[in-house]
Amino acid sequence: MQAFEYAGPSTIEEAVKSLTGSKSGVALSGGTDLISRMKDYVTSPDRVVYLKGVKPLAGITETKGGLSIGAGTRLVDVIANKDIAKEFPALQQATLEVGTPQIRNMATVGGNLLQRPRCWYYRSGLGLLGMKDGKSLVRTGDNRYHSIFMTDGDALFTSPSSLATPLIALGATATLVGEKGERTIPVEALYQVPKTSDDRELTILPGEILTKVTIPEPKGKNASYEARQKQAHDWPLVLCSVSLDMNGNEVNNGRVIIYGVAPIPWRSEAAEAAIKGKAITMETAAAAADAAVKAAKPLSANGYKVGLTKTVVKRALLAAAGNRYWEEA
Amino acid sequence: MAEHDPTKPRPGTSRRDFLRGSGLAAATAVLTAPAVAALDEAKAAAVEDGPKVLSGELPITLQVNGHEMSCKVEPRSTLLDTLRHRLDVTGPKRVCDRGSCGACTVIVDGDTVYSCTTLAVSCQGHEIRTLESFDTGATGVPHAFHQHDALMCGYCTPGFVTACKAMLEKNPNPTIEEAKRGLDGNICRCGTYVGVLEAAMAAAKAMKKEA
Amino acid sequence: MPSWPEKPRLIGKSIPRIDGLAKASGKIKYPSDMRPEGTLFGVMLYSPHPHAKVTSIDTAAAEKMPGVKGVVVIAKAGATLRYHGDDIAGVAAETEEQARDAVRAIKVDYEILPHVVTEEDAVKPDAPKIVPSGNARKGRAQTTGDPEAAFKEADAVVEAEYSAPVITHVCLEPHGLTARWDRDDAITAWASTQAVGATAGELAGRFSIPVTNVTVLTEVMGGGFGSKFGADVWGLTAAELSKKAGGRPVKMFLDRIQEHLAGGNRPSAAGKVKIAGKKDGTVTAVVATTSGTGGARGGSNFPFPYVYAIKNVSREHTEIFVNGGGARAMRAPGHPQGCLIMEAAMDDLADKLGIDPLEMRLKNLNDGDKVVDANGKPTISRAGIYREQVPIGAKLIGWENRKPRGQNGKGPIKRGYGMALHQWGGGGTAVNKVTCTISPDGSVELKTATQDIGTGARTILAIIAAEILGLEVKDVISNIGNSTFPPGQGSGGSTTSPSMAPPAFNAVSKARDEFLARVGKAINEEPADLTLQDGKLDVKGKAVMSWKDACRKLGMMGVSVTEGFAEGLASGGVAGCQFADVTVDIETGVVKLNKIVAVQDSGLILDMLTWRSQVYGGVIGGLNYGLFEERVMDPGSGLMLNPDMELYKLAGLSDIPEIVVHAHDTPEMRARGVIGVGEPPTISTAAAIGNAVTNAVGVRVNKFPMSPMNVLNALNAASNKEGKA
Amino acid sequence: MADPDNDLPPSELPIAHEAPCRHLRHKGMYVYTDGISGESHQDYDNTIYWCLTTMKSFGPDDDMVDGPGCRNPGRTCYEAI
Repeated sequence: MQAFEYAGPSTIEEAVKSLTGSKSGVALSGGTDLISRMKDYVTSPDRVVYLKGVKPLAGITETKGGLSIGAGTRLVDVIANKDIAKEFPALQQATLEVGTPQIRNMATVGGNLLQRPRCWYYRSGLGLLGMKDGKSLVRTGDNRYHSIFMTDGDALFTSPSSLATPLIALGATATLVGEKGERTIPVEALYQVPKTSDDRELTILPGEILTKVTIPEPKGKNASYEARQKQAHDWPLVLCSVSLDMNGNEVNNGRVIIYGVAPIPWRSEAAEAAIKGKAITMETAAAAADAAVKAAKPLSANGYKVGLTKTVVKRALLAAAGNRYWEEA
Repeated sequence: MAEHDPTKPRPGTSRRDFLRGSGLAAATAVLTAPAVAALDEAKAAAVEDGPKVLSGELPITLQVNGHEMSCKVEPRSTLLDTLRHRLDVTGPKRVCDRGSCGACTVIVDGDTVYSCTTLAVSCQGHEIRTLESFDTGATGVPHAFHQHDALMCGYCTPGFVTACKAMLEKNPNPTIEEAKRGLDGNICRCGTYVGVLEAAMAAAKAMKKEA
Repeated sequence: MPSWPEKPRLIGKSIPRIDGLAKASGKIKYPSDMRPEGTLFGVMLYSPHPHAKVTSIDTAAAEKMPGVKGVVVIAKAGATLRYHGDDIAGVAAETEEQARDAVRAIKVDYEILPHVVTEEDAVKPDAPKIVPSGNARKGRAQTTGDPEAAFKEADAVVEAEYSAPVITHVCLEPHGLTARWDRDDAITAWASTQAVGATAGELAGRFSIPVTNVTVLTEVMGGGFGSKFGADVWGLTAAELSKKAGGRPVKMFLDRIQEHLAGGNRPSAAGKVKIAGKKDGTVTAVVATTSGTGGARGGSNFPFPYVYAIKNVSREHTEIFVNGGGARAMRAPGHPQGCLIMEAAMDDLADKLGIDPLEMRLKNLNDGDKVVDANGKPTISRAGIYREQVPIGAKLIGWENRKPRGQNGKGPIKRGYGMALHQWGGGGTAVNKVTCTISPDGSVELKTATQDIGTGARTILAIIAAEILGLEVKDVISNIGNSTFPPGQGSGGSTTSPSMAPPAFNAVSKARDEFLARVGKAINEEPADLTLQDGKLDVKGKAVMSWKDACRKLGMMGVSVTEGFAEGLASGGVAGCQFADVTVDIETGVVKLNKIVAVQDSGLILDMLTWRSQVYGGVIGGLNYGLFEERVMDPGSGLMLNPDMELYKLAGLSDIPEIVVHAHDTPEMRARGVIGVGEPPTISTAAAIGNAVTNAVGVRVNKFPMSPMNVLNALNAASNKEGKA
Repeated sequence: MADPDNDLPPSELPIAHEAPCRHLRHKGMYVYTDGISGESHQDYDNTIYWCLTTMKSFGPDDDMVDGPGCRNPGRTCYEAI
């Protein structure tokens, strides 16, 4: 880890000022991602602005039928929140499986949304795209954990936030505060696909901090389902969150967001179209799952993810409909 | 939270001269300006209308196991390294050093954290507890680990004991499933998990008897 | 000839380890916790390239960095670096942060050489050479009988390929030591090592000082698993840096990344196997071409065929060299690999023959295989031990619930059972010594230069002394982990207990005899009438005084006896079997372990509690090998992609199933004396899991670990094949 | 303990009975104490060797350290016991 300056602001204004006053300053909250990246010299800021002393950033409040979750709210507090458990099981289920008890005690909602990709090429110091001599190391290398969608480009890593998946499904917005004031964008707009090695996958601007996410009033049903290799402390291989606006037994509008398959949280419009106007049954869920992976173009070593994604999408849909067939055996 | 990296050029090629952990600057052997500045004596420059910006070797005071402990650290020093290298609190161990294995677990304000991904400077004013402060008597967690042979080489053990203690403080009646999940943030290589789970359940029982 | 007590009071009982509370309270100091007065922090610079020549190295800037007290170059200009993680230089500074900064200020110019990091790439004709003689060292084919003829007469023949990747030791305490020059010809080192003697010898050898002037201290240490023998490059570098810094202690422990890269690994293994059998279950022939890599080092060979008696065999092994960190001995070197390939082939053949793989295993045991008794005579049939163990394991796992492969129901959740057999040698060696001292104040101390790597070596010595002297375990001080003590065994090969228990027994027995002779004289009683029990001295069976009072009769001089090995107290050679019950979700490829059963013999068990812990630990090591572990190398960059404890996957508590350990603790086994148990129980777990997964899903999953990727790939390959057929 | 040389390529057999170089090390020397035989089990050898002068699996001559190679007096770095 390179040496850096340290600032510990107590207000959002101070935090923004501390960040903008530096050349390459970064905000630090739970530290579960950033500190490791700094130790690996993947990120070497000249200043670290510690946000946990900024009290207004933490907390969960009701807003017009929905919920506002401060970016500084710890994951453990998201899990314990009764409103989230009741109204937004998709969010609670995804949060429950993040990291470990220690990580959930430390990590925050904002930090989870803005963590950098876990791609092992990036973490090895080979750059966000893992390029060497103009060629992608990922494409010919070990890409078992990489994308199966958008693979025509060079960004082959997968978007790492478990919380973005349900939040986007639930139609949440993110509020950012910078030198020039505040802006609110859909959570999905926090992410972009980098085209070159100089691009980033996050849209947050220099000097900005994420202050909160707001989830609108729930409609219908929502759920998350994930598959991972280990039960203890592991990253999902694939995670799917669905939010179904129901008209009686039928889906009026549904949102299907998939983690682990693309450099951004992947919205499957094909799966959404497949369930529109239909009841969620084994058959319709399977059809939607088929539709979800129709456009998949896996890499050399992650073809297994196509079938896995199908299963995860199917199970997320069925979980929302109250059918957990895989637990019955 | 808002974690951004606003320098140009962006990370990517510009940073890839640093291969992970190799500690090697392939292209240049020169430290960045702030790194050099940080090696000077402690500095605290005031940002206009903002908080103080700290750099260099800073005197800090930590509340560890009920004692005030003081030493000098750089802002980049982790809580773990500060405890182990400067304060001789060596119960917490450094194993993965990346917040994955749990050997460095300490309790800050009642919650377990990985001290290897926590900066010491941010812990001032908070209550830090390590396993050296735990009751070693018959109703304590260390005793249960000892009796159930929940340790072999013992290097993961401090982390497990600490995670177990904090779990039982919050949930004195864990089910087996809850105890497993509660201790999922720690890794043992010798394979003592069976004893660990037995010890956790036994410690819960012993604590109840005492109460 | 000496023998263990027939009705022991302590031996074989469950006794908590004597240093357990000190470990569980964080109070005991590990070598990596030591920070003697004036300690400097050492950091290693290691190769960022998989293959390169150092063309120049300039440490001038590093030496001028704040706090730096010394720089040592290991890879001078012209040196070849053979793997990501190969040692280049070491730095010592006042703080660790300063040392890390200084390491980055060392300017190295490299001539990058072409690299090869996978077994597949290494054997391509145009592959860059890692070893002057070539990347593939083909062994001589070893053939017995006539396999080809046997294949022709067989009722079933199976041909298949099986493989397991390189895994690393992941000792939780990193490799390293703190070295201090006490004067110009004496060193003290606090080392995390499995062999204090070896470490002292290497330090002495490097600096040409008498080995008796080197004190290596390892009171406790955080795991080794075979990878911590000797001082290592970084240990010698620490000592050299200490010398440069005027003798100030230098603390040098690897970071987790270099630990993965350079601290050792278990070689990969792959085998193309053709196996044949008769309807009655007799395995008639096996032909195998196997290979593996130990990185830029040999050591990938493994025993094959394994366990079974097969008449017609041909086997040929090829060592493959790649630009990867070198292998080191890892818990039962070679056996887990040989076991998982052999046992997979056995199951596949049984499936094809349509018979129970358990019955087939029993049918093909090697009746000529004899293990030694306590007198060193090969009188005990290992096949006989298996025949006793297998039915026990089958009952404990519920083998009767096992259905033939592919008959596990229509839903996506499939249950399966698998089993495997293993064996190990081990045994004691005769060169070690233990000193037993009984002091007039009543204290009892055992002293020897062995070390406790977590197996409970310290505790079993105390149990032996307490047993013989009629004391409690807590009354005995087990003073080990010091290279200047009487020579003790390196902790490896499951040899520590059988090597150290006999000299402890002899030393304590002789000390007791001398003690009773002197006390008898002091109280005018015949020594033959004196016995020790319950902390008291008895005369003709009647307690006359406490242990402490008896010790006072020694006057000013205690009793001190140093003794060595004797036949009759230890032996080697064990069998063992394991069973796995798993559930596999064939839609996700996720494997859930329901239960593992381990049946293990190991002669006379000294402490049932720590013995069981070792078996649990072996099983858990094996389940990591079976389900999670893999060193992932990137062919393009030549780097290890997962040198961490996150993407290098190891089980957590929620991944641990019910584990049933059955000690095969029969009178016949007890009569064999002490045998170590460190390695045997880790050998067959992965093999049993692989067979259980295969039984569940209906097709052979032939690549370890049993990850969702490998399970789904195997299922897809099978359904593609079916589709084509 | 069987002779690990049984597993060597035939071309290397003739030198197999020379005494090993005094810098040759392997774990077995610290565990079994029976000299050079290492972790051999019956007819195979998977011994992990290192050289005391380099502490690595390659000797001062940049060639591999192993049982047969380090019993070859013709090797430039070979030193008799």
